[in-house]
Parts: sequence; structure tokens; C-alpha cells
Amino acid sequence: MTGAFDIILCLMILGAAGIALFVRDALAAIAFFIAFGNLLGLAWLGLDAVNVALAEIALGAGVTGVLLILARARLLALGDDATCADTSAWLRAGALAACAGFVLLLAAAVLSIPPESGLDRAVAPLMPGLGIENRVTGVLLAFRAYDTLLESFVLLGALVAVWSLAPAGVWPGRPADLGVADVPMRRVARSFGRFLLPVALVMAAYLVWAGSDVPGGAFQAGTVLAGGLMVSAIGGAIGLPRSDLPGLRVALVLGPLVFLLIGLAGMGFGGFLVYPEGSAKAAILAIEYSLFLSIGATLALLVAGPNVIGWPDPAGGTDRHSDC
Amino acid sequence: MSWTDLAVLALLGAGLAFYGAGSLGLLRFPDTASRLHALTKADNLGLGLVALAAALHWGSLAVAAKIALVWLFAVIAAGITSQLLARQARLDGTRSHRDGVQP
Amino acid sequence: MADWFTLAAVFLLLSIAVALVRCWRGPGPVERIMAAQLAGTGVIGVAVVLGAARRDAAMLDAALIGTLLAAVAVTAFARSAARPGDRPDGSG
Amino acid sequence: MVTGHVYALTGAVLAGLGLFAFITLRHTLRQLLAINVVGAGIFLILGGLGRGADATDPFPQALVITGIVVAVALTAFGAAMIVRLAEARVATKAATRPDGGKPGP
Repeated sequence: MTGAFDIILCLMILGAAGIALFVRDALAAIAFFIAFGNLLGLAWLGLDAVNVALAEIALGAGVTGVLLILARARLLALGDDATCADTSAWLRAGALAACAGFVLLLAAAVLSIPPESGLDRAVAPLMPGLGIENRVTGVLLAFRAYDTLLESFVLLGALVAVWSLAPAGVWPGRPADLGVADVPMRRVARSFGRFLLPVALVMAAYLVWAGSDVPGGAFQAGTVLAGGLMVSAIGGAIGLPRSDLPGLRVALVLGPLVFLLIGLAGMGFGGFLVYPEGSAKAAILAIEYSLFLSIGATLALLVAGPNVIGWPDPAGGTDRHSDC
Repeated sequence: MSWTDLAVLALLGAGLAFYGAGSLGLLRFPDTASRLHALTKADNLGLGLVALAAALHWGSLAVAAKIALVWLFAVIAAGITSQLLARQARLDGTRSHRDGVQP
Repeated sequence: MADWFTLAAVFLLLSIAVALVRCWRGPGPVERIMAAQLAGTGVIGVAVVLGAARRDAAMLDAALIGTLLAAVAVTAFARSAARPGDRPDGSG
Repeated sequence: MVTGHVYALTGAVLAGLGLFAFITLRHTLRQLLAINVVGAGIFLILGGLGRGADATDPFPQALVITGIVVAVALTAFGAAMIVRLAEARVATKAATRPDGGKPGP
């Protein structure tokens, strides 16, 4: 019985991906891409990898969908409706042959490896030492904490990169106003924002706390928080902050910094990112709670995009769009 | 097949029927407003019945409370999205036949 | 009994497919986002049903997150489409 | 066909599909979508091969979660750059040919 579910789901995933890539209209492509992200979340549920399903549904369908919708709108306002020019038949034929060969090779390689939960047996005996039961959180924050530390810096780095795209002379302005122009819609979005932000905060706090024993974690929680922040910004319930607000900068850096400090403190217990005996859970929760705040703020600002609205600099008027 | 199993099956069947009706409605209805109707009402009722069946089958109260929360958020989200989409459909409608006049 | 829920999951997948047909055919952008939203509700249904079939309460968290963030995408669409004419950063 | 193989094979086809789209689609926003599909395909391969009969391997799950977060971060940067490029193109087109004439490349 489960076989039918997996096969139908996989066929729908391939169909949604194919349409998302090759349909002419840009919005149809994005709508199919959001559906593709949701179906992928189901694929991870089918694989009983609920941690990944949470991340895929929250990040893949939620944040990436919003990101692409806003990007398409901004391109449309610039007169670019993101439809593709046709490529030459030769290029298409050559690419088709190459990719088909690539898929066959990849499929052969994949089929030659019998799927089995290899490292699960290696991780299981080490879990009691950490005091948590969720093995994925154990891997993410204890056995491979180094990757997660770098990942939190990559997220921060991406925000710095997006901010660096602001036109010259607009620093330290604010991102484009996300507010809705249409008044009835603004009221609906505002009330949804006022409902969603507290719920997102509670949901995120629950996900981080539960993340040590049942599926959850800082990244999934951060994404839910980012969703709440985005809707509040769209509804005008909250304004987008100036990039140089000290409070904002602390919030953005808090997660990675706490992670790094706890990692350095580990030097006293045997090595970088080694948690002291018996208090691993406390260290992990301290890291995760500071991390999810930074991730929520960072993702929301990543979606808001580079600064566009300059700040009236008392020294000299920074006009909004100085030619760069 | 105890009584609860029968109830679970009945609820599951009804829930799926509404889901199917909602999806078919989205496909068959002539204009945006009626499709929105299908999207918001039929589907959420379907979800509610399926959720009830799952809660009954599960048997534990904590899980039933979480399932009720899922359904509550789904209904709230449906209310919000139908408002926004209906407004957007009207804006597209007014803009299309009264081109050039921003609402 | 778990098989009934897996069968229900398969049926819900088909209803998602039907919704995606509307997304393909939908004349205007509103239909497309509507279809994506319906697919989202279908995914939530499958998450609940799959959770019941496999007795895994964590799948309900996935459904919970699915409901919240599906509406976020629709809100972003409403904001972005509300004024395709001028520049979205309000310079008009 | 074990469940793990079904999803891993889907991942392989997704990777190929995304690669083909990346090569043939000319618009940068579409190529950004294509790259996301390739990434999702590779993640599915990792996840599928980690799905044993009894349990699911936590290691590929951790790698994939990290991968998804990094993919979102870079998609955000990619989207911002694409919009910025379009703005620059519009600005230069307006600057070089304010009276219309041959549109920019």
C-alpha cells in the first residue's frame, strides 16, 4: 500500500517540477514551484524524515515562494515579465542528450547502493551522552556542530551580500516598503500579521524546545518566525528596520556569536565545539534559542531585499537613486 | 470493526468526498469567485472531517488537541487567503475592463 | 486501519493533482495562486492522514507549519499584485 | 524497488531535469528555479539512500537541512542580484537612449 503513495507522489513531484521549469508564464512557474516545494515536504514525510519535512515545507514552500513572488513583482515593475527567449534547437538537443546520459549514470549509481540507515547505528549509542533523543539535532548540534556553525555564518553572509547590492549612497537606508497599497488588503494583512506574529513566536519557541527530543529545531523555528515577521511587514503592523539599528545588528549576530563563543568555551573541555560533560543539552538549547532569533530576522530581511529607501543624512541629502 | 472504526471510516470517507468536491469545484466552476468558494469552504470542511477521523483513530487527547489546532489555523488561513484573493480578483476585474484607471 | 489512511493519502494526492490542473489552465494569476493554496491544504491533509497511518505526532507539526506559511505566500502575492503598475517601493 | 530507491531515483531525474532547464532557459529567474530543482534532486538522492528498512539515517537528514537553509540563503541573494541587474539595465537603457531608438541588448 505505501508503495502506491510513494510512486504517485514521486510522479507528481516530477510533473510539478517539469511544469514549474518550462511553463511560459512566470507566476505559473512560481505557483508550481511552491506546489513542488510542498510535495517535496510530503516526500520527506514519506521517508519518515520529519525534521527535513519541516525544513522543506517551511523554507522551500514558504520563504522561497515569497522570495520569488516578490522578485517577479519587482521585475514586472521594471518591464521584465520573466518569460524565456527560445533557444536554438541544437542547444536543446545537445543539452537533452547530455542530461539524459547524466540521469542514466546517476540512476545506475543510485540503484547500485542499497539504501540502509548506516550511521543511525553509529549515532544511537552516543545519544544518551548528550541528554537529547532527537538524533538529527544531535548530529546537527553536537557531532557535526562545525557544519551548523558555518551554516549560520553563511546565512549572515548572504544578508551582508544582499545588503551590499544597495545602490551607492543609500546606506544605511531601509529595504523597499513591503506594505500593501490597497487599503482593504492592508487591513486584512495587518490583522493576519497581528494574529500570526505571536502564534509564530510561540510555535517557534515550541519547535526549538521540542527539537531536542522530537522533530523540530532552530532552523525550522526561525523560518516560522520569519513568516510571521514578513506578514506583519506586508500588513504594515511592523515597519522594516533601518539597517544600522544597533538592536537589529545584535539580533542578527546573536545566534552565530553565541554558537561561536560556546564552541570556543569548549576548548577547555577537550576541543572546539566540545560540550562539557552532562550539560550538553543546556548548551544545545542555549545555542538553538539564540540561533532561531537570528535566523528569523535574517530570513525576513533576506526576503525584504537590498536597501532602497535612503535615510536623510543630516550631513548631505542622500537622494534615493544616485546613479551607481 | 468496532464502532469507533466505523465512525473513523465514515468521517474519512466524508472528508475525502469534500476534498474531492473542492478540487473538482476549483476545476469546473466558471469564474473566480465561485472557485474561491470551492477552495475555501469545501476543502476546509474536508480537512476538518479528515482531522476528526485521524483524532478518533489516534485516541490520545493531546494529539487530538494538536489536530484541532491544525484545523483551526487552516480555517483562519483560509479566511485570510479568500479575502485577499477575492479583493485581488476584483482589482484585476476592474482594471481589465477599465484599463488605465488605477483602483 | 492504517491502510485506510494510506489509501486516503493517495486519494488526497489525486485531489492535489486536480488542483494543479487548474493551476495549469488558470487564466489569471489569482487562479494560479488559488490552486497553489488548494495544493497546500491538500498537503496539510496528507500530513495529518500520514501521521495517523504511521502514528507519528511530529507530522502534525509539519501540517501546522504548512497552514501558517501557505497563507504567507498568498499574502506576499496579494501585496505584489496589488500594484503591478508602478514601482513596488512606492516611488509611484 | 525499496522505498528509498523510489525517492532516490526521483531525485536523480529531478537533478537531470533541473540541469537541462538551467542550460536551455535563458532568463536568470528561471535559471534560479532550475538550480533549486537540481538541489532538491540531490537532497532527495541523499535522503532516499539513507532510508533503511527500520530507521532513517540522521546524517543525510542533517546534511539536507543544512543544504536547504544554504539554498534558501543563496536563492535570496540570487533573486536580489537579478532584480538589481534589471534595475541597472533599465537605468543604462534610459541613460543611453532617452528618445527610444534601438532598445538595449
